Amino acid sequence: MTVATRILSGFDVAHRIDGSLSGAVVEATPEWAEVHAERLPEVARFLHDDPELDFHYLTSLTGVHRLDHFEVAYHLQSIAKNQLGVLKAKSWNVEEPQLPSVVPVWRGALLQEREAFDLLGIRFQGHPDLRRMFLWEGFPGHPLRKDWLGMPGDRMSGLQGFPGEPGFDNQGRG
Amino acid sequence: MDDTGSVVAFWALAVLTVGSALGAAAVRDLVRSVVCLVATFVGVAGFFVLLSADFLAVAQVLIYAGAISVLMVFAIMLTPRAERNNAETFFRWPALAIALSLLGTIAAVALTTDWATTGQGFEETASVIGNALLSTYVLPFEIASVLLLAAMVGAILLVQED
Amino acid sequence: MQTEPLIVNIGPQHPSTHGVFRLKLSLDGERILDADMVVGYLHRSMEKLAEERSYTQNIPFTDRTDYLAAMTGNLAYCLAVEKLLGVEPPPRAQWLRVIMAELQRIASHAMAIGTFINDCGAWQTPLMYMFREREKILDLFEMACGARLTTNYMRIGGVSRDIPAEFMPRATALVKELPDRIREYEGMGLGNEIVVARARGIGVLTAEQAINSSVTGPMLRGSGVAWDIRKADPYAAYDKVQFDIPVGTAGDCYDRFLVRLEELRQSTRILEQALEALPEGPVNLDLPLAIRPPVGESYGRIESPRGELGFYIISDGGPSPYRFHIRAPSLINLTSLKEMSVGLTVADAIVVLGSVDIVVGELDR
Amino acid sequence: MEHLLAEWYDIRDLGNAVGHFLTWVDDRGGPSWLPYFVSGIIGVVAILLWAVLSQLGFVWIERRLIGRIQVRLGPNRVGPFGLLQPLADALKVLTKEMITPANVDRLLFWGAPAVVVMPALVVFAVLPFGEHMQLTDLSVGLLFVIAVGSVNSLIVFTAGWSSSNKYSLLGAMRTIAMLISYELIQVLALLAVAVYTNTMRMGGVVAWQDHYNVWLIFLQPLPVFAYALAGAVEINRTPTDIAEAESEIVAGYHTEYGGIRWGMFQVAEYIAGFAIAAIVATVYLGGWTLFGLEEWVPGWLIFLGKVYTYFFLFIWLRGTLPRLRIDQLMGFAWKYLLPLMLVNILVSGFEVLIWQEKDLSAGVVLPIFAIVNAGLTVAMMVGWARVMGHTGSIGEPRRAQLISDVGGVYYEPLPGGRA
Repeated sequence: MTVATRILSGFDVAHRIDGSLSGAVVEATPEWAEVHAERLPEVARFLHDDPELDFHYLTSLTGVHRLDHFEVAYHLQSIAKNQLGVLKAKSWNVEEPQLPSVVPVWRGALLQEREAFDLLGIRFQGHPDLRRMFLWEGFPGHPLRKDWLGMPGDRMSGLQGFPGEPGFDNQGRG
Repeated sequence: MDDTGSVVAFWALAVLTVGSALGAAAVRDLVRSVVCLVATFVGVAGFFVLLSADFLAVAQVLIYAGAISVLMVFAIMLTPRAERNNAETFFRWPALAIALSLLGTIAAVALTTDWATTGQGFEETASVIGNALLSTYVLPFEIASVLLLAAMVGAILLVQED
Repeated sequence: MQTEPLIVNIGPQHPSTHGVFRLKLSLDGERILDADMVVGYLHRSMEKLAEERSYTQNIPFTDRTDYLAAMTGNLAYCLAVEKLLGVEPPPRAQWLRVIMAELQRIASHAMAIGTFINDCGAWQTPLMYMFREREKILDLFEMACGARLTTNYMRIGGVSRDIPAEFMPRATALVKELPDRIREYEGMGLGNEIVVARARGIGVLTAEQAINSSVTGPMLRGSGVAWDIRKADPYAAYDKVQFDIPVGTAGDCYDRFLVRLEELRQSTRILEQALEALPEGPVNLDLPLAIRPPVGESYGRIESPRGELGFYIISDGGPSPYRFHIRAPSLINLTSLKEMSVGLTVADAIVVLGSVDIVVGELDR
Repeated sequence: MEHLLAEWYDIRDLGNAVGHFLTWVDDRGGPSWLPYFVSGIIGVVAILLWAVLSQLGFVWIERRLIGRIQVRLGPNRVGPFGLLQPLADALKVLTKEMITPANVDRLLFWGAPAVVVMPALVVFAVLPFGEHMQLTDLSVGLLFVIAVGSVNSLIVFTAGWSSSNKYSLLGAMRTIAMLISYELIQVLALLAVAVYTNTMRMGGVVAWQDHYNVWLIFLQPLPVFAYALAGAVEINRTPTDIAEAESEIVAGYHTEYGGIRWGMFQVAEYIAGFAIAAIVATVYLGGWTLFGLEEWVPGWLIFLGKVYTYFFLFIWLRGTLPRLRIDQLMGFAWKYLLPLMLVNILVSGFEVLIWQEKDLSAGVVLPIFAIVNAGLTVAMMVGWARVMGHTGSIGEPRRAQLISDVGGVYYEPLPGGRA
């Protein structure tokens, strides 16, 4: 009786995007489809308006610091068709990562992009009100970056192992 | 006005009324000025009580201390930048001149009028005033109400947008 | 006439902000020209802290995000990690999760309804009635896990311990008396002309705006969108219970309030079935505390009392999450705060804020 | 026997006792003003004492009662049944620090709480607590109580304005706005009473009700309602505590006050509440009379019974109802109550005119008027509400729709597009 949300594979989403906007997709995996950052606005608009994908609802927007690049994951939901897809976009500028804002398409990104800007320093171009949210203006750096307050020996945050394991030295991962 | 109580009350009220009236004119803060004005009104109401005009006294408090001062308070609140310390303005001397001439007029009238006293004590004045307003003075009374109506319509027209 | 807007800060310390939250209103008299919010007073950088701790150690954090619904916070996180590990908890654990989540929903909604009527200006009375039932639910939680507020009950692969023997009779008795209580609440709210007058037509969010602004939970349903993760993407044992989605039509504060009231009833319905269906068996997979999930990412989401609570977890194969992101419904529901409150009066803004039902712990994390 | 009866009369009517005392003072000789002076002092002290004691009592009653309404216990730790709680509260308030914020207008900030109790107390001067138990039977008593009430609101405004706080300022603005609206309603309500009783003396109003053996509440149902509402607005209690709406503007005009200054506002609010209750009891509920029972029961006890019963209503409302929005309350005054009150005055005048012109007997005419007025009140209230667009109850229990499938959209805008 009950139907679970259909998780669209990245290939399906990528295929659909490619059909209309050729060249926008960078990579597709079973889990997500990655698009070119500069083509993000038109892809977003397409995904929003496409009758088959019907992604009217932006569930979640997450920024991730991947050391050599920043990526933003968009979890997109279709309410009428009950399907979920994941879109990703990357910025390779490590110092000043920039991505186009999707607020014009999904207003729900308003606070989530502000959050990503605040904690990761991703600048969303076209965001109407990009300010810090949780931290105050003038806070040094963006704390969710792995290299925030660079620890000695270029160590980064995160556990290296569990206590009792060989090689456990209670230091950050490098 | 002969017994000690009345005399004491008269002077106390006189000090309150004149003092707060001066305050209302001299104080720079607008809200304080209004508060002084309210005190003046209350003092005047006290005079009415001394004159056995209890209806007038209560009406004075109700209308002047209650309504008129509220109107002024509204005016202050609606005025942008109603600052606490108002600078002196150009109107200082003209205002003084007008006030003095008004004082002169009132004083002249008060001195030249032959005040008739009934000689009776305390009595209910409300019904007397009511009867007078709706018989002898019905025309001025109605004219006053028409005037108020006109003012009301005018106010509505003035604040109406577009 | 030229006037200057009056800027009024509602909060950070204010009776109606339900925590440390600041609403900055520009007023023309009593009318709102602009509304802005300032958050972060309760920011504890949970997402950063979680990157420093093992997967199991992160469970207590999820109590402290939405401290009025700790059980659902636990559940969402455990769900995300289980997806990452590819494990499925035993059936008894699944049903216990449903029971706890629904009890938590009733407790949380009771608070929301009580504070909402409080924000409409009632003098604490509805809140006190709501506390009566909430207290009993918290007692049940204490029985199950020893804590009332920060339960820390769910575990990756099940729940921390089985419920004691006294739990079932107490829970059954509570579920039996709940319909009467809910009728009482409805009498307090639905039949109250002042609540209707204060909340009807206030803070309207159309279905389209609601979807586009990513609002969730009772707000989305209040705007007439039949969307509930429990039904759309069933987790735990929700695919085995019967319930309906209450949906408003007008998208105003009153409809959100109606939806919450009706959800109390639906939760009772689910509880009846779940208490009936609770199977015997183990309550935990007994996974080791030290987990190293495979490289990958997962998005686990549930319907918390405030809406879609999601945990997006990226694993790099190490002992702690590489990225731990909370999709906080309290925060995202505020996206449309400005649209909802501009043009209304100060008193209405409080009602709108009350109808959003924020929890600052989750808002700021 | 004779002696005992005299003593009973003294207890029954404390005014007589005072009268005897004054005669005794007069008999000793001394200046002519001395008895007046002594009676004034006795009256003032008695009223003050009564007000303070009643307040202490009612603080306890209110807290226990609200506790009862809110399914909790209420104060029960200080003294038996928490009876000493008001004293503890008073002590706490007295010993707290009085904070004066930096930017306030000090003179007005300090002055407002100092005088705020005065208007509420002065009202009692014209109210008869029993036969001969009235400080002064002012010939314009009905107007006097309204005039004094308006002064009260001005003091509240001064407090709010001088605090230099935006919440206080909003509270002050609201106070003033509501003062204007509801003072008018009060005047119109009491005006209808004056039309009926042909006097504005409080004593005269009570005597009229006693003489015709009818309470004015039966003849004037609409003004009673209007006056009760206006009174509730004036004393800032829920559902009309808009000027100090806790959930919106923290505490309104007294946000910045602490310690005994805040205490003065609370005292003033309470005493003003008693004043409103006393006015309603006097004007509409027959004052110290109770259909002849005042021969056997002390009149002041009857009066206090009525006052306290009415005050209980305030507590009940406070424990039950949410707050209205200011524009709703103002709209109710101007669009709804005002026209009805004007019609009511016309009707009252017409009735009195018929009664006097035709020289009808009161026993026949008053029951008819009572029925006519009650019917008219209901008809007018319902009819005017319909004209204003409220057809039936707006609170008919609507429920959320129950949907069993996800994904659908059931949004429909509200009819009339209220937003």
